[in-house]
Amino acid sequence: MKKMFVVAASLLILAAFFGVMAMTLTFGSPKVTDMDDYFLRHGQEQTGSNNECTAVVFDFRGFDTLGESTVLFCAIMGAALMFRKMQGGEEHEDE
Amino acid sequence: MLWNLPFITVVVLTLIGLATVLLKKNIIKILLGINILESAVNLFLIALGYRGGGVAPIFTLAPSELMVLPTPQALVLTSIVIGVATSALVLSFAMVLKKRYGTVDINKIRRLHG
Amino acid sequence: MTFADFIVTNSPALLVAIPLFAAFLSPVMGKISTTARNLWVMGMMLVTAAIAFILAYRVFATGPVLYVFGAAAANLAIPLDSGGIPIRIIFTVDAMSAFMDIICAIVGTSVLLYSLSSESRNTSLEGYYTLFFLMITGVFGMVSTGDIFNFFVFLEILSLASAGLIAYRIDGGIAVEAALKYLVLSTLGAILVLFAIGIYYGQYDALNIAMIAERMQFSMLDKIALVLLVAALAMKCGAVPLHFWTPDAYSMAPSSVTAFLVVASQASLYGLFRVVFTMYNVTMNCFTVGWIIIILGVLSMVVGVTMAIPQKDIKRLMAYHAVSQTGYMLLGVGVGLAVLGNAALTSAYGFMAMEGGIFHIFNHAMYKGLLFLTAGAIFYRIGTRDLNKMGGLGHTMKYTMIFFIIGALAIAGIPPFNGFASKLMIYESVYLFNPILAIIAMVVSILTLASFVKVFHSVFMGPQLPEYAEVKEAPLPMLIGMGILAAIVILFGLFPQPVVDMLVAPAAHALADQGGYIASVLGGA
Amino acid sequence: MSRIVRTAADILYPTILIFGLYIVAHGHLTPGGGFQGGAVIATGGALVIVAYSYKEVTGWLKKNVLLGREVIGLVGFIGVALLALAFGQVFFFNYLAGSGSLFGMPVPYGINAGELNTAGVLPLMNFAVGIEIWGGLTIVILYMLSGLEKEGC
Repeated sequence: MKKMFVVAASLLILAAFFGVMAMTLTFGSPKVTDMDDYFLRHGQEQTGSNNECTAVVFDFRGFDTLGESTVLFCAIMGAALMFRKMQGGEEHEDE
Repeated sequence: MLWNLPFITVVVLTLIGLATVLLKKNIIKILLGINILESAVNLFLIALGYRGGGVAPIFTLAPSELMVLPTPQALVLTSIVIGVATSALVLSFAMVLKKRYGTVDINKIRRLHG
Repeated sequence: MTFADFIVTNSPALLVAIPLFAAFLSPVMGKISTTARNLWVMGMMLVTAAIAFILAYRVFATGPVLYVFGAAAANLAIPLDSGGIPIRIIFTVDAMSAFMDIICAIVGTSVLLYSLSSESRNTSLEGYYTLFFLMITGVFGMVSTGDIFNFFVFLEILSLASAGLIAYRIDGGIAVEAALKYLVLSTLGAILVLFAIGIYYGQYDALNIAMIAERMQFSMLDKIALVLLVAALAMKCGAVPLHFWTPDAYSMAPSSVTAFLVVASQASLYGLFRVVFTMYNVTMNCFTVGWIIIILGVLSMVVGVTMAIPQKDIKRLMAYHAVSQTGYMLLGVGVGLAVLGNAALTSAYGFMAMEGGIFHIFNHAMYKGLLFLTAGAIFYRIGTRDLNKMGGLGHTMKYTMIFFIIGALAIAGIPPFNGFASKLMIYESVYLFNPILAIIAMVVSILTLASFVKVFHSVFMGPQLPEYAEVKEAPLPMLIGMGILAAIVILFGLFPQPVVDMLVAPAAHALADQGGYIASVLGGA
Repeated sequence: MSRIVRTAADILYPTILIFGLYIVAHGHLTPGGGFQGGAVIATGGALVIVAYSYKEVTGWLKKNVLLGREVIGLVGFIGVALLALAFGQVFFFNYLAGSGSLFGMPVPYGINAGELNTAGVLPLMNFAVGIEIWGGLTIVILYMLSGLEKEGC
């Protein structure tokens, strides 16, 4: 059970890490909010969208959203490759 | 400290997820561990953006002008879709492995040794 | 505005948009005809490479290039009414990013040309090309972006596309197993990166790298974030404690993909350097972090080369050498980081070490790509990767043999090939820092040479084996693909000094100059 | 599945479709958007696949059509963003907001009742993403089922 021990030790270290994280941050009152206040104040006039989340998702951070759709596309093309019909002459090396 | 409960939940979820990933041998269970970890990080992000008493950042008939931060919600949306994509690919791999080896236990399918 | 102006202004956006567009339409082109698909992917790759070179030229001529997605003007990083904070996603292409863009463009073009014939026997090639273009997008995005969440998104694109391609030849499940290992580890790494992003966001309410660097206080949380990022990115670039995915993934992927996976690992290496140099720089204890990176590098060098020597599988052997060579880059740049706070030592040997490490990134991408492509050509003709089953191929595959010699001599650091140029810089500067490290590096180099002599002997030398009497030379597109890389290996080996002056030194200075990076985004300073 | 389940799926599928399209179309006014709406529609597809068998479903959920939907969605998304370059603007610039044309009505600031014809390119991108997710999530299920089908387990 050496592996169990290693895993337990690393989990304890991580618990300490994240424990510090949980204690340092305060829930409900973020310290700095200047970027988000900008979105709330100017998002409506700049994008014309009432839903500020959509304004952030598709306008201010629209490029991320393109990347995110692309990630899904990657997964779908990967799944398509996995379930394709293989034919005889394909490269393989099963020894 | 009760007011930090969301962050403490994040810690607990992270540890559960990591323990699942590291200790379980079944690919599906490993994937579940990854999904728990993803939930933890999503909860972390969304909890960072909460402002006490705030409403969702949508102006359509909003009950108040005090709103929570919109950026974490966008980040979590992205992160959720990425999580779905990862799960789909891992499950496809698991299905192919099940078809070729007849098992999804990583100890039994280990033919690579690195 | 003329067309040329248009291209130059929008080059950072087009750099990502064009491969994405090519990837989205590749399945449609595959439905039309094979020729249309091949023309489409090759044409789009050439356009992408041209744009990467235009952008790199612009960066090296005029300094960092900004591109603000969705703003009123492309270089309006800070909106006038925002009170001095960047709010949108910004591409910040400085000399280091442009340097990586050039690597990706060169390797991408030659690998795509190579795969036109090397993969032609397989099915679902439109899926292959789609994922290949998505990998290129991922690398370009990772090295060009100036926004840490955007970096995470491109990291995920790169991971998923690579995993799909590693499993491409299903191969009775072994390739899928390697891909699963890679994907699970990448996802864990990505989750760690996302935790770090959350920590930065929670403290500074910023996602832009320059803004985080400006507000960096190096609190306890920042230390945790640094540990998470270094662990995740060191795993993704294949440094030693977490290198075990590298040989599996590199050996089971198709060879053309493996050659590009080298660049993909280096994009993670770039991310690691960007984090320690641009986001933290001298606010943290550079000496300690530098030594951590040096130790990772030395471990990678030694473990990689010792694991490589007994391997029987040619691509596994090369994959362990890739781990070992990654160690050189970490060593060079780590030495640069360890002396960063000290101006005298930095100008004495710190910059030289960094230039050596960064130059080695370029050289490694070229010669390791070349070696994997030759391994792929051998596999294409004889259908095995087992060194014991090969022999006497020098009689029939003469060009492949020449390319293999070039790559092998370059990786062992023999003049006049490019590996020598960068390794010499690393030896000289590291010797001034700590002689023992330089000696270890030289010993590893000698072991690398020994290992490749053995491979060369068992693959190409000896009498012609009867079962390989019918073997022909690799097809022309594969030879051209290898030839491009071999020409660059020789060219950069013969004339290293102009390359170092023109490309490498600006990249190293851009990486070390945190103030310049912040000023290019936030202005002033 | 039994006749009851099939009839229920037949009735629910158009309802889910319309509800998903509503979520997509109102993405810039109410909670929701392209991803959420597309996922809702894909749930409808999954319901039909569960209620009927794979062989019956492939008759009217064709993989090529779904892949085409996926590609159309993605190309539409990047195309809307690239169109800004054609207008001499920056990639992803919101060139329709407040322009007075399609989706370009000026918005009253602050809390308001909402107007569908606002937000510029955001609804267009919502629709593109909605179509993409609709095709994408359904086709993943179909691919996995086809993997099971070949094996016969």
